[in-house]
Amino acid sequence: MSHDTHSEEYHPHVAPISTYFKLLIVLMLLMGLTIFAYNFDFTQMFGEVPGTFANNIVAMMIACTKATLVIMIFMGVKWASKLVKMYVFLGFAGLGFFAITFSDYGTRHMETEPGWEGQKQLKITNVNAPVVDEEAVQRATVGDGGH
Amino acid sequence: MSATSVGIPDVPKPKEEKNYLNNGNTIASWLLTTDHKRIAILYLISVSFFFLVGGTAAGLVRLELTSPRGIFFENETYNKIFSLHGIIMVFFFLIPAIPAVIGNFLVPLMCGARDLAFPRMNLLSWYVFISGGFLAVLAMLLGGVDTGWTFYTPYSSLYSNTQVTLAVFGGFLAGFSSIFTGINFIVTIHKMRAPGLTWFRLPLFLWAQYATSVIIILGTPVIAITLLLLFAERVLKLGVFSPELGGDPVLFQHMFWFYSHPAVYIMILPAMGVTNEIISCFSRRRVFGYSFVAFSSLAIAGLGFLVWGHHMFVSGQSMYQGLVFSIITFLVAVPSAIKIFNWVATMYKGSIRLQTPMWYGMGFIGLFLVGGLTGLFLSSMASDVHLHDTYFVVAHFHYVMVGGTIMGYMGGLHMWWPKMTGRMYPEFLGQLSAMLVFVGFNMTFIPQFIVGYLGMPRRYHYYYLAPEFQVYNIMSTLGTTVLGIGYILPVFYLLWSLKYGRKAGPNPWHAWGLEWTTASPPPTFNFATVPIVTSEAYDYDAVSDEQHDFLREEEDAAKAAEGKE
Amino acid sequence: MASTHVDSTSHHDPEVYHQFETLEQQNDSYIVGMWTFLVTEIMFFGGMFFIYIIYRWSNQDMFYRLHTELSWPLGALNTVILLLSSFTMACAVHHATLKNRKPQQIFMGLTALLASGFLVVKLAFEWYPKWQHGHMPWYWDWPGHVSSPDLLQVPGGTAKMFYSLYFAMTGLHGIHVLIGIICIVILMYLTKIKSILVDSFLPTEMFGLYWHFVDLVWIFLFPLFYLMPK
Amino acid sequence: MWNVPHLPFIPEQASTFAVEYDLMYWTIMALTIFFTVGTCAFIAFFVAKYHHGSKADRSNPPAANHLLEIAWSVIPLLMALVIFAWNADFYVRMRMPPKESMNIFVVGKQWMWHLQHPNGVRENNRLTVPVGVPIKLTMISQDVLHSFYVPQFRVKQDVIPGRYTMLWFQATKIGTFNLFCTEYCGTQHSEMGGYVRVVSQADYAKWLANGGDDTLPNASPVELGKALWDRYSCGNCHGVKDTERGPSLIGMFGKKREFTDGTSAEADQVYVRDAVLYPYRKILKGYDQTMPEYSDLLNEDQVIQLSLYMKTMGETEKPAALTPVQGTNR
Ligand code: HEA
Ligand code: HEA
Ligand code: HEC
Ligand code: CUA
Ligand SMILES: [Cu+2]
Repeated sequence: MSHDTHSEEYHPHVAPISTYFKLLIVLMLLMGLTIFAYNFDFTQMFGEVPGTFANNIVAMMIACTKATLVIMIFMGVKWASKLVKMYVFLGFAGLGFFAITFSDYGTRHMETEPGWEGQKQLKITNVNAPVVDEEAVQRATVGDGGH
Repeated sequence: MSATSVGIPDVPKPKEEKNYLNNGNTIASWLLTTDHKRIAILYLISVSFFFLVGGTAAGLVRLELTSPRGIFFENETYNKIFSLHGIIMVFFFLIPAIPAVIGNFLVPLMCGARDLAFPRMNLLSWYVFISGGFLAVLAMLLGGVDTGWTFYTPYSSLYSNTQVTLAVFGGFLAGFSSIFTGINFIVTIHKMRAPGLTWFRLPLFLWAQYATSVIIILGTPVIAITLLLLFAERVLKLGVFSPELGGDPVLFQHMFWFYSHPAVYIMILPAMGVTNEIISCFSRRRVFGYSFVAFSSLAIAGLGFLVWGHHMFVSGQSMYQGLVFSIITFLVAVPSAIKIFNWVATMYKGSIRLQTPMWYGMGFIGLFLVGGLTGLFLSSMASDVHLHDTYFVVAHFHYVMVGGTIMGYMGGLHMWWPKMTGRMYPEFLGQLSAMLVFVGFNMTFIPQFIVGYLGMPRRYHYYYLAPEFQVYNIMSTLGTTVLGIGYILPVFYLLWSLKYGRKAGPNPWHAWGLEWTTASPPPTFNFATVPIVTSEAYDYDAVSDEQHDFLREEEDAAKAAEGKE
Repeated sequence: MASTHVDSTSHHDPEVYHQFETLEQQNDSYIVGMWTFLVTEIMFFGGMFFIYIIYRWSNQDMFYRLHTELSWPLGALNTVILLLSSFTMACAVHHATLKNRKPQQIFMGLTALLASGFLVVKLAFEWYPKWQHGHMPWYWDWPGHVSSPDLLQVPGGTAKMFYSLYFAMTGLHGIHVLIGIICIVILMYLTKIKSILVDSFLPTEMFGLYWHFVDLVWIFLFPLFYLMPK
Repeated sequence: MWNVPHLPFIPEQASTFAVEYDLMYWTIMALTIFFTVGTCAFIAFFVAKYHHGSKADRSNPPAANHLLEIAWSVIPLLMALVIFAWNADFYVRMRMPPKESMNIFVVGKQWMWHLQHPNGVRENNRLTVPVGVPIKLTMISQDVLHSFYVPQFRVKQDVIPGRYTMLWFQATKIGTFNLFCTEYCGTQHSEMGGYVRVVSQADYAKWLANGGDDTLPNASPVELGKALWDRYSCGNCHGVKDTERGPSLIGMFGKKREFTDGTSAEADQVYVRDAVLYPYRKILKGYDQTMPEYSDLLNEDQVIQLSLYMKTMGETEKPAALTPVQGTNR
């Protein structure tokens, strides 16, 4: 795939400066939008969802949009080869692996609370259970007070 | 095309030709080289050094454990010794062993390229590796590290007053060195294959290296950041994992194993790749189910990232999380099974030659099988509760790492020794040491399975609380002696062969693969002309090869040539 | 093995390193190589972000209070600076590709200036006051001077954790900015002396990728630290 | 049915988990042996049949066989799923203590276990539990990670600073079993252990009632002193050698001791009594106020017993301090 193609002249892609400038403007606007969203309460808009959650989602959505734009245009992935696109994808897909861990932090509270509620005194079910060495216990009890 | 016409005719007869070894003899020509083959040799020397250091530590550990109360050391010293053993063996021997030595040497050769894509970065990777190794050794000399190779917090961050900082930084650097190697391999395999060498004609070793490199670039940065935070916690008093600050020590374990489980596949996949080459070459057969074997490497790489929590079943992670990790772990067993069964099937109707690499290859299958299957005891949560952090785990991972990876590494070293040095190693000693390693290995680690099941915890200096473990420990130590001899032997005869070994032709095994079409040792730029590949992968033919005993033929030819002179 | 050999033709092109066949192959390799390196950077910062998310999740209230100590206008200023520098860098790459050396140098110089500006804002206006207030983990004095009484109720441990994360993440990002400045100065110097190393546009392009990546990290750091919702 | 007699390569089965555990272990073992032996047999067979020079039919070798590939992926997968299902069920049961279990609190610290029974009785490095009662341990660590492990019960759980973890079991046998710390925790990790002593329920009740006292019947004062030594874990700080935790007490009697205030004294019976009951009056050179005061815990009888025991430590080469008491109350 590599050696056999002998292109005469190699032409890298060159995007015009105006494209970059337009992107800059859009990015600035998006930044303004995040700041606006920061001071805006989404609770009513999203109904039951708590404000923190909605706000976080909005903030992250804006950030992701910005990131995508930067990657695609500033970094030129839009015009890049399939291989590059594949690795860009792989890089961000790799972050997905971390997500499994949320099933740890998200479910810890669901486990039996290793707590204090089971403070049961021992109920002797069988008082006549054979004592290993009656006498020994006797002597030991007599022998020493302990405190 | 049958293998009898393997590219020898294409290659000019090796006279006293310039090759990569005699092309410059100054120290600078070695230390400033960008030739992947020379860098591979630099790596070979350094990892061998680290192996001997780690191996000596292993010997001391075993010696000390023959008595329930120890013999020579204090607790603290023992702890430092096994930590040294683990850190050196994992970060400075096993992870670089196959990729950076055999891989570095072979990836461009197998691709038909003149060098890796980024030769200077390759050299840099060696320097970074050596600096990391230097820091680790320095840490040992300045008093040692006593955290175990896992560096669990908060012991490593707040309690241990040994040289953790240095060692952690050494590990950090080693990580970067393997990142550089990984990047190089990925680009080389993608971009620099010879014409005609399509993905499905690639040697399976390259598939394995490719999968390994993907794991390296996705996993290693995570250990880098984790170790960096640990470093910051010790030096800058940051507190990310400190329980006093509400931090979670278990989070450190998540981060650590996020890398370190995939890392075990960084260790095993290249060895599997080597085994593919060995089994098919010495059975004179195309690898059975080529595409299944190729994709199983990628499957292992992918699934390998989703199972790290199986090291933490009793660590206090949630029970539900345990269930998730356990089932995915079982899934990883499937691609491994595919590989094993395909190798065995490759031997069917072959023309099997029991030469040293083949002994190592078969040893790999047998020992990795045991190691992998005992992994199932550990990936079963309930079963792991009892076995976790006992000698059963120690035995499991030595089976896969020593029985698997080192067998693959030794096999590869023998198979490509003629290519690397232009000399044959002594065959009898080779087979002897392969068998000593196999026998000694089982003698060392089978008793550890038993004593682990009986409940002996790992990282235990004293076991006077349960002296009945002693028998097994003595058995294990006896085995180590045999194993040690098996490992020391090659050091001597391989060095011997550099001078006295019979000269090897370009293709002593009559193996398939571009690396065998150039001289042994290869010239600096590998190929006089760009090779074009027209045959399918592993184009062997057992029926016609059955007529030949290539090694004997070459030997006779060499003798005849000598007689004429 | 069945193989024939062809002579490599284009192999005397001085711009092409010996291991490559064609310029295209070489350039592609460098770009792919750079991207694989950026993949490692993504995972590197990804690990940090992941830790941050875990802790933010369980300490949302306290983190919210603590984040009021950070000044979002300064963060926004730095965002503007970085976005601008990304733009100038893209322009520099544009001109490098066309071999317009003069504008290339100017845009690179602007990028370096902006990057330094970022560091000045970061260090002088953000970190230095933290240090004065005793809010650096290695110079810790909680509550020290906190701006609102609300913060007095934040346990010292959580505060230290927050600042640990803050300094670890912005610090790591800052180090990347610093490395960027160093690289860019070297690049400019090499271009100035017309070094053969930078004859191709590739070094500039690769550095550009790195620089945009640094910007990318900040795009996420900014809302996560400075704009925490209640 | 699966209750096996005690074999040397199977740990004793002493809890309700043990029997099922071993059944599972040996099932997976059977699988392991099956695959290992099977694969190795194939290899050996192929080597025997197709080695170079043998007269075997080598014509038309298959290059791949999809049916085979599917078979040897799916069959192991199904086996794995069966094991998983069994394990998942078992694991969940291991992590869910019954409602009526008895709660005991465990604190791990470098390098000892503190256990606290429901009525306040405390033990160190030893756990006394009644047979046949589900016991739930609620555990936390004071410093680094530890792990509570009783092989004969097949249970283990890490002990973490800053968070409670839980472990439960129900003993089925009266006897003494190992207690290990299995999470690496520093210098004396391998010595951070002791015994789990399972006694009958009546014994346990009595033992609790008399405040957890279990000295040997007819014991000599030295033996009683030894029991106290173990009970209060003096050996954790006073080992074979001087450490930062505390001085070694071997051969201390009769020697000159130097203190931080510059004075010195000979270690006699009176000095030792003071050193144990009121350690802060005179602090040994090179140490801090780290030794706990025992004036509230020990009566004069016990101090005498302890001193007599400490005296014997100079006489034997290895101090008895490092030898654990084997099942005082089997
Ligand atoms: C080269 C390194 C390597 C490799 C390849 C593996 C492979 C595997 N490992 Fe191992 N492991 C380690 C190195 C490795 N491991 C190390 C170093 C540790 C300890 C770290 C420490 O704590 O210090 C460890 C610890 C470890 C644990 C944690 C134990 C504990 O601490 O409690 C677990 C648990 O699940 C585990 C499981 C597995 C599994 C399921 C595989 C699988 O990939 C194996 C798959 C292979 C097979 C299963 C064999 C072939 C298949 C068949 C023949 C078909 C039949 C199969 C079925 C019926 C399913 N390993
Ligand atoms: C690549 C990895 C690798 C390799 C090759 C080995 C090789 C060996 N290991 Fe290693 N081991 C680990 C990785 C490895 N190990 C890891 C990661 C741990 C966990 C550490 C931790 O808990 O943190 C561990 C822990 C570990 C333990 C447990 C320690 C403990 O928990 O207390 C033991 C105990 O027997 C052991 C033994 C051995 C032995 C006998 C060998 C043998 O195979 C070595 C044989 C080689 C030689 C013997 C060297 C060659 C001979 C000489 C140099 C001559 C001198 C020889 C003698 C003095 C005998 N290892
Ligand atoms: C937490 C650690 C710790 C424990 C537990 C502990 N000690 Fe000590 N002990 C010390 C230290 C530290 C010193 C030295 C400082 C001092 O003199 O107080 C010391 C000093 C002594 C001395 C004087 C030693 C000398 O060489 O002069 C005696 C006797 C002694 N301890 C007995 C005991 C006995 C008996 C117990 C158990 C009932 C015990 N200690 C438990 C830490 C401990
Ligand atoms: Cu406590 Cu190990
Ligand atoms: Cu694992």
